[in-house]
Amino acid sequence: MFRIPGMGLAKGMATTLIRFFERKATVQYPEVRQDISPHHRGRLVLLYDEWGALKCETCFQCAQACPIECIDMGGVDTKNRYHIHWGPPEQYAERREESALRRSGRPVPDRTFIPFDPIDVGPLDRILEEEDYDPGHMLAILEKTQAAYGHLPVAALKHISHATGAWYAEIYGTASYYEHLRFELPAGRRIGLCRCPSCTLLGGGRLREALEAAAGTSLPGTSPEGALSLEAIDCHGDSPTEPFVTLDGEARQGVTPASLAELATSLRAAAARPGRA
Amino acid sequence: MTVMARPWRRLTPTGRIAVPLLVLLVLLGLLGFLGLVTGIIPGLVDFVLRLAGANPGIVRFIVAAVAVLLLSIPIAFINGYAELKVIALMQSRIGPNRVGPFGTLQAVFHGFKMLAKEDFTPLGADRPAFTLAPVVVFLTVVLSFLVIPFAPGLYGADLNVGLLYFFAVGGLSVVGLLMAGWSSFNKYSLLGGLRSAAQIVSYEIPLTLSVVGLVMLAGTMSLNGIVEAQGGQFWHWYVFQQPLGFAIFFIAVSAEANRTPFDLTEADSEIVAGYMTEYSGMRFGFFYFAEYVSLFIISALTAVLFLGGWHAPVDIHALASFFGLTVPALSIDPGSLGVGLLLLITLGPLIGTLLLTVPVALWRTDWSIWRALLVGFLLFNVAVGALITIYAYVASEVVAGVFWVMAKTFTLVFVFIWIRTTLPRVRVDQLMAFAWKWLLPAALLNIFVTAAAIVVLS
Amino acid sequence: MDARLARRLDARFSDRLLRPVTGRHDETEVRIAPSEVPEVMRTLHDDPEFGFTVLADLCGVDTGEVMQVVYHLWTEPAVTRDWLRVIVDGLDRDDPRCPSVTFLWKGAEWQERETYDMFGIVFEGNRDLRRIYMPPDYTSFPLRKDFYLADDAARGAGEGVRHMEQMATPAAATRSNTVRRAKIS
Amino acid sequence: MTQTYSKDDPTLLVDSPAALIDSIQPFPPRSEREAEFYAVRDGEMLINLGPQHPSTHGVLRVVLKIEGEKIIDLDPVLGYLHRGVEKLCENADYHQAICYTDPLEYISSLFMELAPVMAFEKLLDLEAPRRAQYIRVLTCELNRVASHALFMGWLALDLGGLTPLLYAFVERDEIVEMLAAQTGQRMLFNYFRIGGVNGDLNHDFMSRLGDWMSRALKQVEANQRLLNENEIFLKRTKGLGVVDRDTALRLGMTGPSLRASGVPYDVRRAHPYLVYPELAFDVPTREEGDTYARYLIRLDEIKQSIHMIDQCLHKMPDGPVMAKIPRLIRPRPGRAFAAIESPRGQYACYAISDGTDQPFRMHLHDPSFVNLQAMGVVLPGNLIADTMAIMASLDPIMGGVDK
Repeated sequence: MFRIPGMGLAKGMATTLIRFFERKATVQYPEVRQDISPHHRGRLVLLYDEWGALKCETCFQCAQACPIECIDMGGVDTKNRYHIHWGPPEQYAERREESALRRSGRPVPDRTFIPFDPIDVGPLDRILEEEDYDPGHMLAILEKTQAAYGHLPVAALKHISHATGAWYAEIYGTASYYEHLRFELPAGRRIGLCRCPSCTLLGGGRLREALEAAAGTSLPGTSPEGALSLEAIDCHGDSPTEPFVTLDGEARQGVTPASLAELATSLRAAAARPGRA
Repeated sequence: MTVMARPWRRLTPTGRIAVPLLVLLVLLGLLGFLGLVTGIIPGLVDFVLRLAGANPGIVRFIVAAVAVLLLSIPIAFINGYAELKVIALMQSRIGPNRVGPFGTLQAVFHGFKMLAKEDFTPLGADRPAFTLAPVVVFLTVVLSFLVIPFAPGLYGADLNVGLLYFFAVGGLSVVGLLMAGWSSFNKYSLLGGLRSAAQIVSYEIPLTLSVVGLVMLAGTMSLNGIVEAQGGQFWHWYVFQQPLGFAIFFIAVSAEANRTPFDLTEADSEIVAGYMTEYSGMRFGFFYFAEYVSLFIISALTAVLFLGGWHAPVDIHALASFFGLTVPALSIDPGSLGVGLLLLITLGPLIGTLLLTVPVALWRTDWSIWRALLVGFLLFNVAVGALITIYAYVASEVVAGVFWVMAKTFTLVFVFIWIRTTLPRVRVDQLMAFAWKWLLPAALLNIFVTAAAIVVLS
Repeated sequence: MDARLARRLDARFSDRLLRPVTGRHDETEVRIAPSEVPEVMRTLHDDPEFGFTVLADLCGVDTGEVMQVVYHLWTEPAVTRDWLRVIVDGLDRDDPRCPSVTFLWKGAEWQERETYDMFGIVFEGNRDLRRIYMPPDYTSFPLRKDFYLADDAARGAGEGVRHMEQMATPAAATRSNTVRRAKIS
Repeated sequence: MTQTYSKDDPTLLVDSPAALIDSIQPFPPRSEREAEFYAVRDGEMLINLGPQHPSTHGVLRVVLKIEGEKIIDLDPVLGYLHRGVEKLCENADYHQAICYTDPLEYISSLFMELAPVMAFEKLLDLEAPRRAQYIRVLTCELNRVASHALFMGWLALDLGGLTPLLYAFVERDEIVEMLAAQTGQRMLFNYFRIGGVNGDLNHDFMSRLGDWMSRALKQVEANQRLLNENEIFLKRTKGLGVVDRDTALRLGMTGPSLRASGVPYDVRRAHPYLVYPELAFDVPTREEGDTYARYLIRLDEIKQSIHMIDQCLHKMPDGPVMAKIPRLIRPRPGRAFAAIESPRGQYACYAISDGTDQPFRMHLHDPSFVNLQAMGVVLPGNLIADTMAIMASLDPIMGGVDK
């Protein structure tokens, strides 16, 4: 059909002009709300039955069925004895395959779950009891566990996670953040050097450089051949006059950078030539 | 010096600006005090006054330049807000309504936001061209303000080649766009720059030719003269005598200012943001600013050339004389009131506010009396304001002129924004073909017809 | 399974089929060896008796022992209501090779690229056989059954330093010994 | 990499310009096509229609070889949105697999659920109750209308028109709000189950549907009035990116793009599934095969869909909406292929089960993945501005292309 050239443009312009005066489709959001239907499943909401009881018995079906593992559930049994917890793998510090197996709901042989050697939980329970199972005192718990076991075994971290309810990944994060906490038992002789500000001002920095040069590794680490391991310890302020240095746990006084370096080299040499003091 | 040099290197950029300024301020203060005491400054002042009195031209130029720069800022903000709001309303959206009453300060805060944003220069860009490009674009747009007559006496400079000056300055903006496109070391902006050069150059010719017919009618190139030539009733305006010229001019000038459907240069769906891609912070602000001011300029120019500048659509005096009546020259001499003036000033506001509070209270019974009073007072102020503007409109020709120029310009701004909402973008080769194959012959035809008409009629 | 189509397929390709024509619901299945792909596909495409002009789908399958390439075809002017599934069986896992069908359908080019990217099946005759989804320097083929995505952290800088990031393939816990599965033919 | 102090902020160390600007050496060409593409003669320039570009409908990167503004050759680079859905489905059980396929073509995600659900039902030799099939067709056609309305908005936006997109969103929002009332979600519905649907039609949905049906085409009419006869829109789309009949077939294109080239192939008519045989609808086809034809085809399809929704409402039988299925789905070993007509073409799911509760292999064939190849054939010779129009008319959804 014959169309005047400008007709299409004019019709378009007419539409927009009409719309200029018509009612608008958008609403003033905070004051006026869109009428979202009650069936909207946008928010995960725990439902209550007519007696006000929670319609959820922590059967974990939803957490298990969720493909992207975004549902994290925790519940205490009726007699408030144990804390049941189900969540994404990072809370269990698991690998992807292990979590897939755990979540698949199939019977899985136990040895797939414990890739670490068990420990005696007695001392750990006493520490947790002292700290009142409070995740807020995590650093204190970890330091006492290291004092009791020499290092932070994985089983201990998992037990702390179960007892205090903090995420395993967070506990692992806290532990790996502090230099004086270590995951594996230190090998050979141990030289500890405190790095708090007062010790550093008293000359701890020079001591540390000399020690690291002699030991061939950074402070919290073990020398290449494993004879000597350096620890970052904390003097808790009880050596006000000079930097706090320990050898295998006992404090040493009057230590100078030269003497410390000489001590480190001698220990490494001693280890290299067994039998001679 | 080493004592001074070392801290200077550690100063942050803002520090490097603030510290010298502080030092300068202190020195000026001292100098000012000394000058006043020894009487040198008063001597200087009256020397300058005598100089200014001697040659008014320079004073006029300085005032015009300052006025133009100051005037362009609010206009850009008004146009910015108009574009945001009108496009929104046409797209059945509510548009900005949070910043300032009804969202009017939205564009203003856009400007301030630009100031706050980091002004980043891409690594490969050659710095001088990259920095100067927005300045060139902005200046060319603001310069064309000087020529536009806002009222019978109110214009920057009445050049007898006003129209030619406008097109020359318009052509300069291509230099700015090319500099921006070429110097920002980005393939998209390179394309944007080249497209803008091609587009503006090829639309310059139909633009100039479309106005030749008008110049023939008006006999002069100075915009002032053209507006005077369009005196009388609205059918004397050139839009009715030059319809084809008006159409070509409208299309060509919208292409000149890169308005849709010809906004190829910063076509955001094709070449990201054209020549503006690499710009950020206040430099991008300048481009943004220039775009809105050029929107105002092209509408003002169209209003001046084709819609009879400051002339009112209906000339009351001519109409009255047609019917044999005379419009009384309204002249009120406040002094004649004497004591009444005193009463008017003191009691007027009181009575006015009370008079206006009653209807408000009746209309909104749930409001407290204080609120009604406040609204009444506001209404009273609006009423007084309206009275004053009407009186000014009637009394002085300049106010009436400015009112009509602004009214026509902002209707045209609305039309340009309306076009931008509706029409899609034209492709580059179609753009060129349209200019050379359609607009140019039409412009020539228009000139020929006008010339023939002049010869026949005179 | 469209009996008429099955009879015609049997008549035409009886010698080339590795297995009699089977089918289920609205799919008819045919199995051929990789070497016969060009002729079988050309006859299916050009011969007016079949006229399978639409290549609905092309994908790779790793059945654990052997690799397969599966084509789903359909006739545009509706000759049969069924989908025809042509399975190219018997590609060995180390160097799976299969002739390309881009000479018939240019649209198969990207699907073959995807199959190569996911399974490592090389399609001879495809001019543009390179990875389509994975980054160019990716070495392994993700959808193969022997693909094991070690924990990224394990390959990180601290690999082996801390016990939790040691590269430990859960030998004890692979799916094979925990789930009874049927062998895929 | 030498470092100098940045001029803008003297306290900042910045890599020196020289190191950053020399172009990164491309990988050695991995195929002859790539070698031929990356050999740039003089006068030509490689430009990235980059992954971050305003009009690539998601994350698609196309390396264009241009001469001035004309495109000579192009090499699409995919994989920016690749989430490995097929690998994930192999580690998830049958219920979870449906959740993974939802975000493939996120504009019409009900279709993305339909194909896997039908494939699994074939594996289980299961038939959904008739009312569930009717509800499936009803909700799918609603989703198609919403998707096509949005398509027209995107096409106009890529050509520079700002307003049609807003009108398209008004129409789409109404439909999506209605589907939210029924399925519970606005975009990734997760409403279809193996053996039926999640819930029966509720009153809220029916009232909104009735209200919408009364003015079904109003917004789309506005779009049409704005664009159909618009001279600039016509000049920018008519005769652009023509795909003739047999190239379309050779490319394996399906859906509205194929029907715009004159091939009346529609999976709903060629391979009737669900209750489509009982609904009367015709398959609109056009011969020109250019961008404008692809635009008009989708308008006609919206009208057909509305007609079908009307019929579904009248013929809706009573009965259950969910078949009786075992709690743990363990189909016996076998293979199943289910193809449906999604708004962009033929979307198919090929599932192989090995008797366990996790699919052994699940291949998803996405229409946009195949339709996008038409770009390689059609684009060379056009201008950069046309790439937007042609890509918009093919309407690819990068979620489906990159799977």
